[in-house]
Amino acid sequence: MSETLTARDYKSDVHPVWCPGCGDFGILNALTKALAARQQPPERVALISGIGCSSRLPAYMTPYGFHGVHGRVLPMATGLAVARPDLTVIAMGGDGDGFSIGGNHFMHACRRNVNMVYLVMDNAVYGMTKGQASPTTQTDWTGSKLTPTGTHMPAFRPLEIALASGCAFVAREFSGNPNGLAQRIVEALDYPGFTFIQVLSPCITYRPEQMGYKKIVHEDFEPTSIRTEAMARLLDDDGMTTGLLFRAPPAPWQGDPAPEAHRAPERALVVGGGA
Amino acid sequence: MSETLTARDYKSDVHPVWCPGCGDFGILNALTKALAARQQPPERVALISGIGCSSRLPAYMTPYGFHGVHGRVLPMATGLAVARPDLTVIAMGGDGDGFSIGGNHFMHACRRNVNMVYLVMDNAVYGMTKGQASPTTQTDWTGSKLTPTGTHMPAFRPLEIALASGCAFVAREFSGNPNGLAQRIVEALDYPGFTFIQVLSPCITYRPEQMGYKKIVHEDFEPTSIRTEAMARLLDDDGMTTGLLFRAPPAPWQGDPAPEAHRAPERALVVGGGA
Amino acid sequence: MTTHAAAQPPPHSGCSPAGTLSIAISGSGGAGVMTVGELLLDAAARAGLYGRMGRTFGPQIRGGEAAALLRLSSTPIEGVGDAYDLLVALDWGNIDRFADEIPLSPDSQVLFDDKAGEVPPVVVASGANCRGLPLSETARAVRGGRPNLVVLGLLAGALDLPAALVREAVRARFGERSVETALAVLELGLATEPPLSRPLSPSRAAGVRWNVSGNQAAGLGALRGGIRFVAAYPITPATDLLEWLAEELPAADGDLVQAEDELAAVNMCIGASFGGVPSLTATSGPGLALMLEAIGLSVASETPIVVVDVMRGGPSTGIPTKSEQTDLDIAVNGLHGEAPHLVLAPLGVADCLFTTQWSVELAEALQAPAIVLSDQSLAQSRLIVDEPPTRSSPATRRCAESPGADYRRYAITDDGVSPMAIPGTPGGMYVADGLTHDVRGRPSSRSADHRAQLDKRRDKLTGFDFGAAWGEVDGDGAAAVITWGSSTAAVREAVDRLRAAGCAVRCIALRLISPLPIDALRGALAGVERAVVVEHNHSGQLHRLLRANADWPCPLTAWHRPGPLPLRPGELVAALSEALDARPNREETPA
Amino acid sequence: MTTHAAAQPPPHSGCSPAGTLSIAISGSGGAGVMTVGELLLDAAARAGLYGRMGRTFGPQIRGGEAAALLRLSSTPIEGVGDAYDLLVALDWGNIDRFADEIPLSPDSQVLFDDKAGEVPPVVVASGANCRGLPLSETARAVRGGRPNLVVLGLLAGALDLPAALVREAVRARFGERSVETALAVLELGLATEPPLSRPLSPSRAAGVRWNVSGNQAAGLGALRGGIRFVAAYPITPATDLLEWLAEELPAADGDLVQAEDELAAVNMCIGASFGGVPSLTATSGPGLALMLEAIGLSVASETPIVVVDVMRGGPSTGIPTKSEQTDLDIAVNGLHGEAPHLVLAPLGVADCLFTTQWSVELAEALQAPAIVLSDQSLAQSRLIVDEPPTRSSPATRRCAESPGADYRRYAITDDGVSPMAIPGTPGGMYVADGLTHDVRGRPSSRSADHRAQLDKRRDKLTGFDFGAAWGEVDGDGAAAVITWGSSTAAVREAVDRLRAAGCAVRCIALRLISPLPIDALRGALAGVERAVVVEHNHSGQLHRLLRANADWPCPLTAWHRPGPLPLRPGELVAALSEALDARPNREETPA
Ligand SMILES: Cc1ncc(C[n+]2csc(CCOP(=O)(O)OP(=O)(O)O)c2C)c(N)n1
Ligand SMILES: Cc1ncc(C[n+]2csc(CCOP(=O)(O)OP(=O)(O)O)c2C)c(N)n1
Ligand code: SF4
Ligand code: SF4
Ligand SMILES: [Mg+2]
Ligand SMILES: [Mg+2]
Repeated sequence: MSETLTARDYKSDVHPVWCPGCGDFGILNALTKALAARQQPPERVALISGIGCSSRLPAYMTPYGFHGVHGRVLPMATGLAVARPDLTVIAMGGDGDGFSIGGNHFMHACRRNVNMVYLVMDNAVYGMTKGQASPTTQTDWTGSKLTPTGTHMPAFRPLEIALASGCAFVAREFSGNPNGLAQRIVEALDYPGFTFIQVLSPCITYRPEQMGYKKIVHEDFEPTSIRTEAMARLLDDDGMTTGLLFRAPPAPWQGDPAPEAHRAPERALVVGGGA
Repeated sequence: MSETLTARDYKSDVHPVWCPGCGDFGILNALTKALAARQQPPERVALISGIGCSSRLPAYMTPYGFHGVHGRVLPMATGLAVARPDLTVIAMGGDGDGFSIGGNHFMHACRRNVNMVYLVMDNAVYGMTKGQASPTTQTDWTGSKLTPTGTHMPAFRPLEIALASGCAFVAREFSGNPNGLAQRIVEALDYPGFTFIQVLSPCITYRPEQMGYKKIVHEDFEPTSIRTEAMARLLDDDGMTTGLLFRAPPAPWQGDPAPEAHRAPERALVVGGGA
Repeated sequence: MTTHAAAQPPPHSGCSPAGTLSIAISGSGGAGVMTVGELLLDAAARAGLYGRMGRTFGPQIRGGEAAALLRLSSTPIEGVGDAYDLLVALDWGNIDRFADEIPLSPDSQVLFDDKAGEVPPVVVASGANCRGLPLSETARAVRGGRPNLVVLGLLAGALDLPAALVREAVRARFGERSVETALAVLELGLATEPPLSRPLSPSRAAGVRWNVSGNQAAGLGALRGGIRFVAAYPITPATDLLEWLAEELPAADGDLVQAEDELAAVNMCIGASFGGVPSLTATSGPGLALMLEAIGLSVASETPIVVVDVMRGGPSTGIPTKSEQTDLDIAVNGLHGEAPHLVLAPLGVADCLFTTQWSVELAEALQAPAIVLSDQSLAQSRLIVDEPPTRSSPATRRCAESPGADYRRYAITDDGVSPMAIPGTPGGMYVADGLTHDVRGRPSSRSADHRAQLDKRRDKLTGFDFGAAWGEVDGDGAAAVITWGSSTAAVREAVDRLRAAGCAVRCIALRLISPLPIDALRGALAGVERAVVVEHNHSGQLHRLLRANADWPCPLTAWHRPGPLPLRPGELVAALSEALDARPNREETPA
Repeated sequence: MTTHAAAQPPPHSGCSPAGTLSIAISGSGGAGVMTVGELLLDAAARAGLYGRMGRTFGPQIRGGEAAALLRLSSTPIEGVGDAYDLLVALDWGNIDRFADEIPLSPDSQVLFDDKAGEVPPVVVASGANCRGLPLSETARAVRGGRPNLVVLGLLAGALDLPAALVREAVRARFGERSVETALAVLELGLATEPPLSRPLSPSRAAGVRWNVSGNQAAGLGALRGGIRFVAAYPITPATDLLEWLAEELPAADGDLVQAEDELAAVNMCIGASFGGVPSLTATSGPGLALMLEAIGLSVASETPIVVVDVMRGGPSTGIPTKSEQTDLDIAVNGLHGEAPHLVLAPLGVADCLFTTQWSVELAEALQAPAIVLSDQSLAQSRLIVDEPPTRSSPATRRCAESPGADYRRYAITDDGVSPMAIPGTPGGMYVADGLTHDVRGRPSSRSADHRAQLDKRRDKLTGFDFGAAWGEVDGDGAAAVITWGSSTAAVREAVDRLRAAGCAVRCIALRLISPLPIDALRGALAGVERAVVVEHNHSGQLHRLLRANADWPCPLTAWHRPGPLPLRPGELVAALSEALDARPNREETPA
């Protein structure tokens, strides 16, 4: 494909299972725009996801994709990105997928700093299983039959955890602003290493009150490259601030280097005989 | 047992498998002292652990204990503490157990705030499996054949993660100071909710350089109840500071309250007939 | 009203055996097909009928096409029928998608809203008799009225249900704000001449009836069995069992914790049970896979837990919303090392109560994990049943009441069950361990300790007297069908038909899968010359399990078919006639 | 030197068959027993002998009692012997703990440091001939000298190994700083009159010999098979396989990532393999349990991976340092849903190379996960073997080279294998999925799609031509032994003895466990009237698997015994004589 690629070239003809009005449509749009902006040939892109409404996204685009198991999107993307550093690897999934069952991989992927973009499509609910509380759900949300009097726990703070885990590129965006999100994804694609974008993405079915997000998000993060500053900035954050929060000088993952000299492993086993 | 209990009453006659000089002996001593200080009858105490050298501890004491599977000490202790709030539940294990395979449970146990003490016996190595890097291992440690040129990752920051996850009682101690540790454990036992103590505990076999810890630990944490202050304090910490870092006003886990009125669940199923 | 001439001869008596009627109601999201289905089931129950209702949905998370799948009957029924006597289409939506699931025949009637457009080819091709009705036009007469309640009125008329009971059902369901509108539309439907007449005569049985799903029944069984701690991670189709327990546990002074994942859930249960509190978690295949390591710990440490696996189409993420009996292998053989444990399967929707309750009792009595193999077709179908009897056999764990200095937690006893000291009990302190241990629980790698504990854990299960509840056997003759779990309904209906046709067929439904009740099953097979093992999966998992573990008095052939479509009695009549004929020693599966 | 008179008659020719000798060297941590064991094995190999060495430790993490367990031979050997001809005790430490593992008989000789104190009762009771030697006293003559090298010299003398070769072995091992001391002490040992004489005549075979452990051999097989990505989470006894690969992969331009847990490790492998890079992880039972969900994804998405399970005593944490063939059930049947895949087991230490390499090739060719069932006894024993032949059959994955607009990733092909497009390939873009899917990989819950993909994934395995490598068969006659994996060594030795005693016994060792090579095994059993299935576990897992899946030409009886003690040829001779005698149709296990 030598002509210019447009956002449409990244959209497949599979009809999304999403509810009309779901915030995830905005993320789908932003992602196609970002790839078009980068003119990434679809065959050089791999979209890796877990399980959840949000994780259905890869099927709606034309690049390679893997819809894996619940919570393991980051290990899968890590294996791919380490083995195939020539590809553009974009990992994505829900807040349940990424912060509940997948929370451990999130911390360790931040530390490992393997080159990929990770988008968490955060609706503060388990959409796919019909509306249970997720880690980012507010303590007093009583909308789930599984936790009818609330979660009894403070909400999970993804950006703080990312920073504390050593993540080098930390941002928050809103699916209702697909152009802003697309721009951020482009920056993330350009950054060598693990980049994390929490995307606020309303679930209109199980959290209809999130339709009010568009009135309360505010684009106030000032990017810094000093971890302590970024952390301090978060300590009184309302969770609705968007923008790039933190961007460290790149230091992406490098595995063990190939040795200068190396003898065939068989030789080390030889003992007696023959010689 | 109406007489006064001494530390010795908490020690079993099982001979530890630990290497002579292992830091975990200091933790064993501190724990027996703390329980004696609290005069906790051994039968009302449950020691829950994962798998690793450190996790062998329950067998060396007289209370009830459960030596579970690798990485799942906190869920097990959570189930017990929720179901049996009358017991004193003490969870423990290694840095691999708690921060690598068990890292997700660590974050969510901090959030859940179920009443228990959690001691991570941190030697920055996998002792039991003969010396691989753990999450708290320094980036440039080349002592493991599995990562012969270093871990290629920044070390995990347990106290920051605990704070970011909403842990209400966060401390660091040194196994070489069993009295100080015992005192901190007593405070943790007295605190209603989830309490976390990272205990620096040298592995003399695989990290002999840790014998130098005693020269570099310094008791400099000033307890605060303001999360942002505690977090700020950590941002330039050297990892060797000990003491109580953070203690929030208690707000321990409470599950769903019993309803005022409730009819037998069978009644909701009845339809037609009979009546 | 218009009538589409079908390519096939006109309908006569319908597709169902006398006394039952299968009705599908389909439409797009928001059309209210589930509401009318549930109301019809409720009204029918009030009128003294039995019945069941399942649901099916397209892939949309919400708002896609959907259908309520009902079967009503004069006598108790459990499973689905062969084809639908009646399909009511509120619109044509993506009806194609349901073609497999709503089989129609030239004997079927199809009613549709005459504003819905052309009858789709797939429906025309079935040969069913199709008739357009002015459903939405009728509803429009009431402000805010919706056609689904017109349908309810029409169907009530067709079934000859007392109008007062239908009104009762509507009143019980709608809130104050909407009930008047609903009733007004209902009246319009009731007043319309029914497009067909298929009255079912009500049962004269006097007892209380329940409208219950398998997940509710399992929840109730768990509660009655003594479960007081539940750890939950949502997964289709187990979530509503967990949600039901979340609502009911607090009143019973129990706790439910939503866990961060299945690894946490199962380990929380072990912790609570170690504390003496009977504990349960529920999941489906992918979650069960994650729980196996800890279930092995439950075996080795002899800490009872109950895990309900509500099976769905597999492997991997599979088909989350459809049923398949596909996890028997993993449930029985999925633990590493040699870890004997309990596996049970409910034989029907209501039996989810008995089987779950019994599983709790067995787990507690035997200090072992029990896996309950429910499935989507049991869990999420609603059934009208006579109220099941209550049983007063509370879970009993053999506890060490006043253990002394020589207390040995894992003592070798005659029946393999060792008294368990519950934390809080003075003198009983021990450390439970997944490491191979001696009788005191101390780590040991001595061959004699290892062997003794392996033997003990096996023998306590195989030596236990499970009594008569291991399975249900009926009929006699030289031919037998062996089945398990949700397949039982279709098998029983097929066997009834075979019997009606003069074939003597024995029917054996296994509730206890592990330890396999070898002697009991051998007894049940006495005199049988050929038997076929029927199950709803691709590889014949029970068939392999039976072959693996014992020699049987007769050859066992296998018949099985995977999901997502339910097993239907008609296909089983055909399959069984073939499999049970006189050819000896067939061993290939005809599926 | 003192001689303890044994209660039994004095030793004569030792316990081992002619041409082999079993030697145990025991002592406390730091005594250097492993060093002397390894040096002896090395020197023996240089001298043209074959042999093996295992290790055993007490429970201490470090510094507890330990023993090196050697067997040396004039001809190739694989397994352990029945009893030890010779035990050398550097001190008595906790020798009791090893009583089971180091069987002694009145034919055995025990040499011990005469400073070590009284011979412990357990040794006296064996009836072995015990002799104290001035080991530490001798060593003291050299500054910094240690008795273990005295022992090496004595043993070299007893075996009549050329002193030059022993010196070579010592030189190859010690660093500059300590080699002179070591050699000086060695000379003292060499100069001492050997306390016994048991020369073994060296083999005259000319080829190159290897000193290799099963974990090293498996690592080499993985590399040769084409593995270029490894994800690792440490677990005994798999860790050193991972460590070996960590050292060797970079030179082959491969990557190893230490994962945070096993869930991450296996999913990393799937990701890398999706990218076209053959991938492997290694673990033991508890880790395998955690990997099952993702292995199911590997099946459903048809993304090949290799998982080496180095089995240890089970269930749960079990006995991490001891061997048992205890994970066959979970490896074959542990996935949820119906998820056909490959399971293979190496038949010996060196065969870990062939079997792992072949497993990589099969996984790649069949686009399915392969589980390799190694175990501690293979993985951590060192064996002297003739260099295995290299094989030039690199892993080949059927890739879509220039996929077009109609590319169907999961096309139904004749052999069930569909060309896979590797990311980077224009036109081949698809989404791999664990949801039930159609031929393009798009989610589907249609019955026809589900069935087609279930059939395809089964048939690609069962229809594949595995050739002759499915197992190894030798001998003939009407009696057969069937075995698998590490049990093969002891079975073969027992069968040899039975043959020497005049019994014709066929020996069948299965390398391919799943899909079960039914036809090949039936062929191998042609003419057999009775067969016994021998394995190193508690419940007869292969026996059940064989019964479950096919009818066989003859009845299969079962003989099995759990770990931690290794199977020994002598006990098998007894068991097989009994099991293979003429009584027909025995079905209970005598174990
Ligand atoms: C191992 C496992 N556990 C549970 C599930 C059920 N499940 C599917 S999606 C999901 C959570 C969805 O929430 P989230 O990740 O926030 O995605 P969303 O649907 O909100 O986009 C769960 C629990 C599963 N598929 N696999
Ligand atoms: C599921 C599982 N994976 C891996 C192991 C192997 N294993 C045992 S202990 C351990 C780590 C020990 O490190 P740590 O938790 O730091 O404890 P330490 O020994 O250092 O006290 C590992 C990986 C296991 N037992 N189970
Ligand atoms: S349920 Fe919520 S998250 Fe899922 S598709 Fe619908 S709106 Fe989106
Ligand atoms: S290996 Fe390290 S952590 Fe383990 S017992 Fe020895 S010193 Fe302690
Ligand atoms: Mg979500
Ligand atoms: Mg450690």
